[in-house]
Amino acid sequence: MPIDFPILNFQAIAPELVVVVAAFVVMFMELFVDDKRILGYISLVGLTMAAILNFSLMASFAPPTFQTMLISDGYSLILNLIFIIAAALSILISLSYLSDRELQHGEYYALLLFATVGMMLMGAATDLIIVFMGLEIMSIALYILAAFNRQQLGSGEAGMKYFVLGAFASAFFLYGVALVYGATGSTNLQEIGSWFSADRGNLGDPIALVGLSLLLVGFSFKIAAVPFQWWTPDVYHGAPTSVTAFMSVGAKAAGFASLMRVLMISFGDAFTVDWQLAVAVLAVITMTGGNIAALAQKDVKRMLAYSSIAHAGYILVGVVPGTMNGVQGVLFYLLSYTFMNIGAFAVITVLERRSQVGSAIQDYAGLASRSPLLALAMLLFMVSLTGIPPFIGFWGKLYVFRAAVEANMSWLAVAGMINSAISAFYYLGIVVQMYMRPVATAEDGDVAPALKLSAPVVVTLVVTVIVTVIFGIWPTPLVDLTSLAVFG
Amino acid sequence: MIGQVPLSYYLLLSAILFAIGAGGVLIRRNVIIVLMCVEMMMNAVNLTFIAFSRYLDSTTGQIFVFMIMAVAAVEVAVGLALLVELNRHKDSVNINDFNSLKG
Amino acid sequence: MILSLLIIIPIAGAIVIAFVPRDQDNMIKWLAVATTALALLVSLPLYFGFADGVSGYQFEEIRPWIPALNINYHVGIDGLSLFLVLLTTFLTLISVISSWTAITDGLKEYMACMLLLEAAVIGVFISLDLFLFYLFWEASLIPMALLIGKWGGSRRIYAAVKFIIYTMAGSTLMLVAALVLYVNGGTSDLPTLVSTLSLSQNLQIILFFAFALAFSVKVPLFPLHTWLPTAHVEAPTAGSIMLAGVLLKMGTYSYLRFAIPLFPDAVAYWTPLLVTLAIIGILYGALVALVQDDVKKLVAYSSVAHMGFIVLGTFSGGQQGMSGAVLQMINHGLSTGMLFFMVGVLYEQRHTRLFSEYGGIWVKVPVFGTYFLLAVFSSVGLPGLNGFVGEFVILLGTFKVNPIAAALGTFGIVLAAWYLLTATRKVMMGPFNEANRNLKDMNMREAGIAFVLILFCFIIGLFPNLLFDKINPATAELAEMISATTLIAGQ
Amino acid sequence: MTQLIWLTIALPVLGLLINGLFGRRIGNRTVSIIAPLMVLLAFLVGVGAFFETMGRGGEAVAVPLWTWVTIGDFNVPISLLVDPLSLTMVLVVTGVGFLIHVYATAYMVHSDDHGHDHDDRDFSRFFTFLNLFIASMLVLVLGDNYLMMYVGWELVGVSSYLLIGYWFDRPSEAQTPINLGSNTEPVKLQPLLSPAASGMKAFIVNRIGDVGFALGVFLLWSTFGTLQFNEIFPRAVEVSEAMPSVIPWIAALLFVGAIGKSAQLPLYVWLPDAMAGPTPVSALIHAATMVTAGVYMIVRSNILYSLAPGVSMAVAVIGMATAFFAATIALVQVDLKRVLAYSTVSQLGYMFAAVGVGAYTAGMFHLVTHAFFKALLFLGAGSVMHALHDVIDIRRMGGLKDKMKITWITFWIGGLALAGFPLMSGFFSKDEILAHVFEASPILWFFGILTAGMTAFYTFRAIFIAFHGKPRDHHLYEHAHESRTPITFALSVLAVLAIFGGLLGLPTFLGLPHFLNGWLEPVLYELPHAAEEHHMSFGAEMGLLATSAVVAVGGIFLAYFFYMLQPSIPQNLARSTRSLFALLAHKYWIDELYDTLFVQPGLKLAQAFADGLDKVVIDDMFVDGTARLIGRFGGILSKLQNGYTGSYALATFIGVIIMISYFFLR
Repeated sequence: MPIDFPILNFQAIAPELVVVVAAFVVMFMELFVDDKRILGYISLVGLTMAAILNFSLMASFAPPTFQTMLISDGYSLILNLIFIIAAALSILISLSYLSDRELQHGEYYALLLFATVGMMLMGAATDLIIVFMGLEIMSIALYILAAFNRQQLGSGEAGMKYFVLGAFASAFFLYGVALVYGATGSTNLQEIGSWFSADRGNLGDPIALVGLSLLLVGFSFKIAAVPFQWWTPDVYHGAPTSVTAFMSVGAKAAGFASLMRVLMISFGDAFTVDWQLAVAVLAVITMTGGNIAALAQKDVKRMLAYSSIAHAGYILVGVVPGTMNGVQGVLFYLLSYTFMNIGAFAVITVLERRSQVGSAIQDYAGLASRSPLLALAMLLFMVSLTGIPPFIGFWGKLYVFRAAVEANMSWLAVAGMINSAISAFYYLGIVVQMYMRPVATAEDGDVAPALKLSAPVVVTLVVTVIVTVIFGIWPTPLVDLTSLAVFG
Repeated sequence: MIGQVPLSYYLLLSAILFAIGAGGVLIRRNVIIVLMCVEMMMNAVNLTFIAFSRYLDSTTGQIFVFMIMAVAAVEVAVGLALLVELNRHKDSVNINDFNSLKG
Repeated sequence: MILSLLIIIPIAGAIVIAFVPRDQDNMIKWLAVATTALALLVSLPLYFGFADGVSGYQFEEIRPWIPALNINYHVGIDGLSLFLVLLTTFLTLISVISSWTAITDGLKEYMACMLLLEAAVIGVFISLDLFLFYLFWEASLIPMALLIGKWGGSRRIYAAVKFIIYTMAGSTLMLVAALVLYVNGGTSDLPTLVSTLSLSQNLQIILFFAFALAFSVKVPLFPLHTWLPTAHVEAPTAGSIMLAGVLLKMGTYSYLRFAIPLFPDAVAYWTPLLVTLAIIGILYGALVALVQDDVKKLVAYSSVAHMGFIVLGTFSGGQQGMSGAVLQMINHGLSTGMLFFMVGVLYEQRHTRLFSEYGGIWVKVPVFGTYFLLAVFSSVGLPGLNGFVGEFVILLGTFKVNPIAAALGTFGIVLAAWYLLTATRKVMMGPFNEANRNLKDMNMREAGIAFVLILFCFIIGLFPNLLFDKINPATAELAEMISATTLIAGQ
Repeated sequence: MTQLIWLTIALPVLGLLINGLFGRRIGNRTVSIIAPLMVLLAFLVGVGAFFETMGRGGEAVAVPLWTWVTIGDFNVPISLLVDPLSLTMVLVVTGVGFLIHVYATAYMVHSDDHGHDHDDRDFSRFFTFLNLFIASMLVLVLGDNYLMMYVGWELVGVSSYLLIGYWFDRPSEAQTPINLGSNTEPVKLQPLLSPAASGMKAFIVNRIGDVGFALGVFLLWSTFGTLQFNEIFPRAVEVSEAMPSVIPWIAALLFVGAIGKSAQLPLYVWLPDAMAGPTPVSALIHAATMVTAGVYMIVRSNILYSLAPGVSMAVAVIGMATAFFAATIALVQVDLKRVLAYSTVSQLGYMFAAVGVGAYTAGMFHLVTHAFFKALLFLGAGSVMHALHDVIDIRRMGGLKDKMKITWITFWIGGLALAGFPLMSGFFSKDEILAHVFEASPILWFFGILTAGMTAFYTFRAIFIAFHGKPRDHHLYEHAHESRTPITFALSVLAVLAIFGGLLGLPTFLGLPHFLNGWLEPVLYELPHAAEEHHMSFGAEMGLLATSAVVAVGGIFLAYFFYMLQPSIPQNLARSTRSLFALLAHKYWIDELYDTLFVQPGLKLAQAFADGLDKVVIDDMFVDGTARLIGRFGGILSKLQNGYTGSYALATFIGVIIMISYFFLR
């Protein structure tokens, strides 16, 4: 038997490969570099290269596939972009955040890059095996990152909770994969899809249905949808803020990436109705639960954790219709959320006290007079997260709600809007602190720590603010980008 | 095909194993045992995969099992490392002793 | 291009002010004045270049905005919006000047907020695209909330948060309704939607509600009004002027611009409710105003009553009512703006707005007294001043369709006289309250502002056709739309 | 001059602008020249127009100025109408107005005990307002459409408000109880409202009437599609035939406005309190001109009222009832100005009775003569007040005739005219009214003649108490002095008018010329199929005339008897009918009644709305309540997040079960 030696289409996974290489370089260089921040910059270089490759792939016509396992179509490329941006911005925040807390270790950047690779794989996966692999690569790296601050119990606790619950959920996810595999005989998304469309009656298959439900559980866990969100507040709260920023954006985006591929390709078209209601209900309870619980928070970081749950709910609205416009909306939302949320966390890193887990809301009192520009940036992020125009967050909402309205599910949009109004309460709570209250001086003379803005954080803030504002006023480029991703 | 155990038996067994694992995660408080229970759930999944693989005459399932085993190993490694780390802060392996984050 | 400039100029001014060093108070003030004055100047050609007797939009501008979604930057004005734009540029200048000495802390942010607010409000009045409109509509919230929350009174935070949450909650449905229109019509362009879209009556009724809810909160219509007194009482003077002067008009204007032309078939369905609420607002606002012990709160409730007239006119179903409503928007902006300004003059010196702290001060401050009285007269609808024309025409138009509503509304005028003259009596008349012995009369700046405001009140009162000539074509078209549909429904 | 009639309005406006803007700078002397001068010039313009119109034979001329409001088919110009009716009013307003302006230049300057003059504070403000009133009143009478009439209607209301409240910082004053002798409890009197409160009351009560007027105007427009007099009146008959119920409605609604403005039952309550204003104001606004606007309105709309006989009858009945009712109150008032105020209400009632029975000319006639003699009386009262340092209580006067001759004589003349003493102006006009009323309804006439008697009595009661007899307050008496020339000048001129005003309408049945009949004829519309006029016989006319004369003289004599000859009688009478007396002294408790029925419940309702509905129900329960409720949910959710990984796993597991069940069971 002649051994065939086909040339695998490595081009399709070039960005992923570059990031992997970068991760290895970081690990290797760690041995020789004293100032670990250099590793961060190396990571940035790697991510930049990946981004460039990513863009060059976007320009190609036929989407290259990596066998039947991965595809680098517009969809995955734009998600790659999201992951790369999220990783890059998080690294920028991390540089000073870690130094301040004496956590500057090379593994950090390597793990972050590996997590990024995992996310990228999830976005590009066309086979459940790759989905699972990506998921685990991402998750395991994140478990460790969450627990990265060894000086704090909270960080370790976050890592542990994330790990235990994550593994638990992974098991369900796997079981779901197994059942779907058993029912359809394949783990390839396309094949699963064609198996279903071959005979409509197949969908009644309880094994497949239960499999689907467990897949949903797995993704819901990753995107932090109620009632699988329990880990979220604690983990986001306890993890180092730079990691939280990355997780809240990247892991969520990765979860959505796979979720949508699975739902649209394997269970798409006529079968949409079978999961539509479930996802719709998930969407509503997720946004409502997240928002309402956020109202009660006294800690900004934790509040943003709940807020990220709520945002998962909004994004799910875009998933529900199962249409291309919905996908486009989700992509746009994820992209916009990346900037505004990481921006917000960047502000948190500046105000966070070293000895403390999280960031008390009182510390924000009078920020407008202490640091007008920082306060302004936070104001913009909060307003944008609320969904008030003319900021980028508004367009994300508009986009996903449009998809719901198109699918004759206006009630979803209504629920989303009502939730936006509720969310205004706590987002503005921060604005109120910053702009309307004087600098707090507690009775014990505990004065707010001096503000230290390092250059990378400033860069992060500038980038995120500019994107939030400019693309809020003129969202056209992003709209074009996302429609390119979906419609080619 | 006489002599072949029907698929449903495997599925039932793996379901029971999975349920036992899940129940363990829910009931037990010792982090190590919880970890073991998660492993058990994964192995139940493995069993399902292999059974399906056999009956569908497809190798994909078996490949998947290898992946799962690798991941499970990694998870155990990470999990134990985390536990050790936590033990530095608090002399306990009871999962409910770690509840400083809440609300 | 003029219309876009009106949005750009204030924003540019705000940005420039942001770069001025914090301690350069005078420079900031003058920059703000220069910006608002420039905006006013630029807006003047709108009036003089506006073609009378022509329906349709003028000074239109269409630019691609988000081509992929077929959303365009489409602005333009007609008789409905022309004067509101002018009112905005005018009142912002007044507000900026009126804050000359009142604001010392955070002047930079204050002026920037003021300018951004101006831009947003003008945007609302000129937008001819649903999403563009919504963008400005919501964008106006933040600067206003900051104005209240940072430079307001003791319960300013409560007031600011209430203001913003209430308004947002009100407009939740509006965006969804806009999306429904957009999805059904394939475009968000208002004129296109109005001319091409034909929705079932049931859908129109639902969508009308969604829009009207947002507008009614803004107006505010009873019983959605409770944010207003709180906001007014806490807001700084200029904030109140802007809030009452132009922000409330966003609601009433939008009825005319969006709700009625988009859903003409639904108007007849909702009119009874809206008219009833307007009447309740007129009477209830007046009664509640009557027993307030805080001058500003009184004026705030008077706004509820006055805005009721505007809603009444809007839904009177005839052209007289609608034209009157448009005029009354301007009138209310001028007269209530002036009242708030007058109250602010007192507050700046005495730091209290309680009636019990004043009394008989006309002796001490004759100039102030005269202007205060004129403002009150303008507000109670005294002939010769602006308020009369608006109210009279509204009630006249209403009477033709709904005599009972007109009668009740007319009775509201009695109550208006009651509470405003009570206020006048408590503040200016009666034995002199010694607490005011150091009270100074208005200075040149303040008297100048008051003079200009009252001058416009007189001009409108005596020559309302200067406005009506431009307003009428637009309202005629609207009236035709409604009557056309009622005709069909009647057959 | 006819085309320049707008000057009559523009001149006072110019005056008010000059005095209002620069009054403090140009000094009081200049102010006191400008203000009367403007009115005088306006009067001269009016006189010019009068002669021109006479020359034209009373033909109406419209003087359009500019288009005011145009909206669709609603079109109202600012346009003035020069016709006999409006000119009559213009002449009265500017003529009497000028005299009162002159009077006020002296009246508003106070002399202290040392003979130093003290200008009243804000001297210029007073004249600004007074000029404003003249201009407003002229808008009312000159407008050629109902909207302008309504504009004037409101503007005179506001001028009145401003002038009543001119001394805005004066407090409310207690009144000395009326002593009914040693062993009877004195009748306590309500305190007088402060000027500020009085002004407000006047304005608000007027506005209540204005609601009716406004609705009438709306109905007019809805019916006729126009508000122009010259377009409505010619079509009135035709419209009345097409829609019989509309015209009565219009007439009734407009009359509600008249009730408010002209102080008729039940809205007369503001007028007595309006006496808190300076006396020239009372004379000009609350006696001579503004309060007669309702009469003018009805005469102007005569065709509408002629087409609504039921409403007209109601007008007559309300008028006569008011006349009678107010006269009874006037019988016991102790405040000189209030006596005159109730008498004004009463006389206005006569006018309405007249126009109600279709005697439009008679109504106008009485309007004119009343303007003369009532202005005279008020100015006389003002002169007395001035002399007595603002004391107005007749119980503290007495014997003033020696101190102030001119005032005394002119007051007598005014009193005689008011009482309807034969050959005085009031005699002719009142008699003409009573004759017409008798024709329509003898019952009404009976009340009319009764009122005439009371009028004569209370007028002379005041005169005898104030000017005759012995001084009651010696300190006041000592310092009393005759007023200065501007005051006496105005009094004298008005006295002449009060005597000879009757010449405008001498009894026709005696073959004497009735100027007004001919003069006003062009503005009065004849009904096409009116029943032919049946004139009363000469004897009946003569009888009525004689009755009037007798009653007037009798009333005067009774007053003389009571207060000059037997001063104990009135007190004994009051004591024996104490409850009736108290009822009258308290003005039938009407103010209290309105307060209990309308004002207090209104305020209570408002308070309940403000504190209960608004604060508690709407704001706290619904608005903030919703926020609190959501916040409470947040707390609950937040508690569920208890930090135990085991709980989280369990909750996740439950989620899984639900998820599976949903997919399995669907």
